[in-house]
Amino acid sequence: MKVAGIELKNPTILASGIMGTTGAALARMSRNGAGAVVTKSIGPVPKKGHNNPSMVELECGYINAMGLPNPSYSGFCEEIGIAKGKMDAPLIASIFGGNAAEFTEVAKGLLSSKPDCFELNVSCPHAEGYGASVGTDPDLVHEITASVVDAVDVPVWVKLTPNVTDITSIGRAAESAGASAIVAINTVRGMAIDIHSGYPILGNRFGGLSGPAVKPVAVKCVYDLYEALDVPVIGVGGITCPEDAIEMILAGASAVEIGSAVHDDTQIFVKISKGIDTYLQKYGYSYTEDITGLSHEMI
Amino acid sequence: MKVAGIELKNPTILASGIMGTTGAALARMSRNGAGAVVTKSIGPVPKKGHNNPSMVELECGYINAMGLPNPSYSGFCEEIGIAKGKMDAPLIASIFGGNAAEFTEVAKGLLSSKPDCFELNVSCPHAEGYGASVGTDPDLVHEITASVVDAVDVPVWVKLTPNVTDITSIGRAAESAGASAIVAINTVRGMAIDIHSGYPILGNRFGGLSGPAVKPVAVKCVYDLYEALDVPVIGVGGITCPEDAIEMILAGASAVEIGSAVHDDTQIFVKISKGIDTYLQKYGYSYTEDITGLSHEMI
Amino acid sequence: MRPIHSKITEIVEESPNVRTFFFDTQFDEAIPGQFVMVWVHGTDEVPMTLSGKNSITVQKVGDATSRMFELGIGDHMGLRGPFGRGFTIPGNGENVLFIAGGVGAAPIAPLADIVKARGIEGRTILGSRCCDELLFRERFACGRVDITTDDGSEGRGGFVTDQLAETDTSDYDRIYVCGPEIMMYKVFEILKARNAHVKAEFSLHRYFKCGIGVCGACSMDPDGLCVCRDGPVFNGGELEGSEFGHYERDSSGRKCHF
Amino acid sequence: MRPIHSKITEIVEESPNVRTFFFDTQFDEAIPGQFVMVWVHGTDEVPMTLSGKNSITVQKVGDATSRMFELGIGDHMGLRGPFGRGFTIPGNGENVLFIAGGVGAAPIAPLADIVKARGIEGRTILGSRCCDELLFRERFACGRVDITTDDGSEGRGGFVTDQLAETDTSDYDRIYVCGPEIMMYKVFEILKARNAHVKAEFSLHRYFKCGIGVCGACSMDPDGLCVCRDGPVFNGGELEGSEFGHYERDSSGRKCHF
Ligand SMILES: Cc1cc2nc3c(=O)[nH]c(=O)nc-3n(C[C@H](O)[C@H](O)[C@H](O)COP(=O)(O)OP(=O)(O)OC[C@H]3O[C@@H](n4cnc5c(N)ncnc54)[C@H](O)[C@@H]3O)c2cc1C
Ligand SMILES: Cc1cc2nc3c(=O)[nH]c(=O)nc-3n(C[C@H](O)[C@H](O)[C@H](O)COP(=O)(O)OP(=O)(O)OC[C@H]3O[C@@H](n4cnc5c(N)ncnc54)[C@H](O)[C@@H]3O)c2cc1C
Ligand SMILES: Cc1cc2nc3c(=O)[nH]c(=O)nc-3n(C[C@H](O)[C@H](O)[C@H](O)COP(=O)(O)O)c2cc1C
Ligand SMILES: Cc1cc2nc3c(=O)[nH]c(=O)nc-3n(C[C@H](O)[C@H](O)[C@H](O)COP(=O)(O)O)c2cc1C
Ligand code: FES
Ligand code: FES
Repeated sequence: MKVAGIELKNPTILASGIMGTTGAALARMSRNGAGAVVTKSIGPVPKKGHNNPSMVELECGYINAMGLPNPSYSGFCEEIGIAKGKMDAPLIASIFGGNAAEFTEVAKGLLSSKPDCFELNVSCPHAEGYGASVGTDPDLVHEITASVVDAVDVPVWVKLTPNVTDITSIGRAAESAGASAIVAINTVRGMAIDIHSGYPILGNRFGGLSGPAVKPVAVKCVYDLYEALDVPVIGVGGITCPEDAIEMILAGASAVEIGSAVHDDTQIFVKISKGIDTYLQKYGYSYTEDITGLSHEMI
Repeated sequence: MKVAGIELKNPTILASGIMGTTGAALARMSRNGAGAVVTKSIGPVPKKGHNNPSMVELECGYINAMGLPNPSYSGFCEEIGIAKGKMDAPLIASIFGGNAAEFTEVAKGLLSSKPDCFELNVSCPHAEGYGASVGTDPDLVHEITASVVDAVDVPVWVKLTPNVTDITSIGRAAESAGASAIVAINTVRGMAIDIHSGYPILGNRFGGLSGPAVKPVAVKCVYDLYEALDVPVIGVGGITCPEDAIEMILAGASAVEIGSAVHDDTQIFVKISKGIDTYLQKYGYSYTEDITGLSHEMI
Repeated sequence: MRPIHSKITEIVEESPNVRTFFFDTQFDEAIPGQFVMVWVHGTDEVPMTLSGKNSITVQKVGDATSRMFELGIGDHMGLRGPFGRGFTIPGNGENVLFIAGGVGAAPIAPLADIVKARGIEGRTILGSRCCDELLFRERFACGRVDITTDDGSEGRGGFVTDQLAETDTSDYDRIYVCGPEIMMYKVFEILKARNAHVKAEFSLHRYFKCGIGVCGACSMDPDGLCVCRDGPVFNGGELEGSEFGHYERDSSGRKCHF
Repeated sequence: MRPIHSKITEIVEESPNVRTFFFDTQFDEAIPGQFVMVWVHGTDEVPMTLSGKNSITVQKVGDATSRMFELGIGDHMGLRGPFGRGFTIPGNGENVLFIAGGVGAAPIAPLADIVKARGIEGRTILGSRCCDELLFRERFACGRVDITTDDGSEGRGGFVTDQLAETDTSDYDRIYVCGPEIMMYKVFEILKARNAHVKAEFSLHRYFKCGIGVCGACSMDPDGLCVCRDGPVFNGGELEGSEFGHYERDSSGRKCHF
């Protein structure tokens, strides 16, 4: 299926930051059925990330603040090469920077490794000066997107944060700057405190919520973006089973990304893409695109 | 305990919109141990609310879009009188309007029934023209708060929505306008779709998420507001057990409100306030205020 | 729980304005008197008693119920439940009396089924406006059935209360009542005068929003009990001195007197 | 799971740089080789093998471990786990060989405890830099123990591999190995030459962030297996042709060659 400029093997995509640190791990997720894979977000310089605890399972989801650890684009080209050599699913390079120039530097720096698409992370809620620090400003998002679109010859997706008053204004900024798709959502700003020691649990004190708790938030963002935009929307947030993926697709997603659910089942991609097929068959549809956004018509 | 201008019987408060439609129901929650009770949000004219489904239990919380049903302030004075006659816990009147004039009209209209405090709902995420429609604009929040503070002689609390880029800027606006406390959070914007019929589940199509899923979001908002403000913060969102309440207090809450958890246990207030006492004793503290915001010191 | 997408498998026209819908979703654990929230897609969600493990019996009165009447076999509704507190199931040696008016027979009929299956004797006073609208008379086959119709088109002309006034209730261990609130309240008054209301259970109606005991839309004065959660079935003793028979609230929370 | 607030109940100084911390939290279901993430409040969270149901044995090497060494009885750490795949527990008739270097004895010792409790014969090659640092020698009381020290201060001077080179491994059904990666890799090579690596299990170390198999920080080339989830214990066969012995990654994901 062709979505937003790239040929997915199925509508389930590995989300950024999950098993995306090495080429080998990305290829493994492709073997496990991912229709495409997104790398860990890569930046201009090597970053160790925040101190641990950096990810903890909570009562109904996960909270994390990895702090965008990455070996920089120069260190990561090799991994993309390895991944591409081992799989035929498309590889989407997630990148971040503090401004348009950094984003473009990283994108250009990775071009030689031939990623099939770029995903701009303007949405990580817990990396000072990066991610959501830039992604809450429509003008900055426009500038960054336009700059990367200009510099590369593959589709550019832009991944948004839900931690804004109006996600559609950010989506429109990215669309008008030439984004081929909008990805929603990154994690929801959150925090957990250990009541016995009194310490916030994450090394970074706060972080981003993912997993089941955020699915209704993601569904609403995807629903609104589908209504506001012409480009495809990729749904992500809390998908753990075929039903969740279908809910996101009915809300308006052309494909879905899956992150935290890899914890419970590394074979999640096969299960979900099969489950979507079963649903399509049961209700007499042929393609995922037949049901994308269908809930908007039910009134 | 005295918090933000009123004498609570304990730190657990019934949240607005839960069992708050009648004086009898409010008095029942007081009998069940609530240290204070907040009424359903009351507006200038009677409102039927949205069509059903208006509240549904999801996988890790609830989603609701009641649409602020209420009999208007003139219809509700009697209920406040009944509640006050049947209980000695303080009664906090939650009010809403489309602008400062409406808020003030409602507050004045209720004054004769002698509420102990007002809570301004500038945060309901699913009532066109009300709630979060006004509560995302710091200037409007300032104007509304100042106007109500000016019109009444009891403390005014302002309840905020988490669905903004920066909740502290809204909190500061309310504080500088004379709010005695900030209440955080109202529900998190969300949506659920029935995959079999394709229909969004709520009559209003989307609504607000409450219950366990939103606790990490609420903890983070309370943590940030505690740091940004001088007035007390009242924590609300996803509290279902003493541990949750303590987490919120360590984040910075002077007291907590409890909403959805009434579903599982109408005696929740006694349980939680007893649990807080046990914790205080165990760790050698005397008062809730001794642990309010303690997590900020753990570094 | 999310609404369960349920397919209509059968529709029985009980009377011109009352239909029973059977579904492919079965609530095996449901107790008579419990209800489901019935979601009519695109219209509304309304409470309906389970008239059987997989059926509801609906009187057409407004938007949602009219839309239901447009649905056919194979169509779907969303069902959440069973919710609320149902009737106390009678013990084996107990004598029971059923008093049902109109579509109020819906929650009582499954009780009569149980009583009959157990071979207990159960007497029924079944009323309606006219003979066309006598609901489930064949299901009350567990004992004597006294029929009343307002227009006298069948059985005794008049109300169930007329029949009740002449019935010796001291024989019965349990009395189960459902019908319009005015009728139930009259039954309550008769029983109260005999001090028999404490052995009676009444299935109440109020405007439901959440249906799960959170929003408070259905709370009753003066104790703040929720009809959706603490009821819909209440013992007559619990109703003494309450709003029952006097007023209810509309969807905005305003009192509406009967 | 959130970290379990765990009180230190006892501290045993195993050597100048190694201490065992006992907690009031007991992981009864833990399998030898499984680990916990140990949260040192305000500092860091690091993986540590369970050296017993309620203990970890820590070598002081940096920030978090130094902070731990400042803690006393009654102080707390946060423990999450047990995580990962532990060792295969030997069957009753099986002959086992333990090969442990330095603090690598921590995951092996609980296995030796089991073997001893069952009365199976288990032979041990236990190495360290010097006699002060021989860890848990008394727990390897299930059979013959060959000691090696780099400086010859006790037992055979040299490495565990020297001892292994002279040991007939064909007698053993299972071989369990833990120690510095260089040592483990040399053991692996010796066993591989004898085609015995497939009956050996190695407990690996990599930089852990999440510890629960999500972030990918600990994934190994070329199969992308996670040490925290698919390991830390791997069969020798699984390690053939892998990065094991060649390189690991630092916290930014960069390769660091051994
Ligand atoms: C516990 C309970 C069990 C019930 N069981 C049955 C049953 O078995 N069979 C049956 O025919 N009816 C039953 N009812 C009544 C049924 O819910 C209403 O007839 C139905 O809601 C009308 O919906 P409508 O959209 O067609 O009417 P509308 O046009 O919306 O309104 C007509 C009237 O219906 C009532 N109503 C509407 N919405 C609701 C609501 N959300 N909650 C409660 N009442 C409402 C109000 O009195 C209203 O004035 C029951 C009600 C309750 C509370
Ligand atoms: C599965 C597993 C089990 C282990 N069991 C034990 C044990 O039983 N006893 C013991 O003493 N040590 C054990 N270790 C090693 C232990 O985790 C490190 O010694 C510890 O993390 C050092 O932390 P530090 O802050 O003191 O050192 P730092 O100053 O942070 O760094 C020193 C070195 O410690 C290692 N390290 C630091 N942080 C981590 C991390 N998050 N994950 C992995 N390695 C890290 C790195 O190699 C680093 O170069 C185990 C490691 C793993 C992966
Ligand atoms: C451990 C972890 C690391 C993440 N790292 C990144 C990242 O580097 N870049 C990014 O865009 N999103 C990152 N995310 C966000 C996910 O890609 C995804 O948007 C989010 O987790 C919601 O999806 P889920 O509920 O399926 O996990 C990370 C999430 C987790 C849990
Ligand atoms: C059914 C329902 C109705 C609500 N109505 C109101 C309301 O009228 N005014 C208001 O300020 N908040 C309202 N809320 C929000 C709650 O007061 C509370 O902020 C939110 O539910 C989070 O707390 P909880 O997780 O404890 O429920 C409502 C919540 C629910 C579930
Ligand atoms: S309908 Fe909400 S409490 Fe009964
Ligand atoms: S440490 Fe995160 S996957 Fe292993």
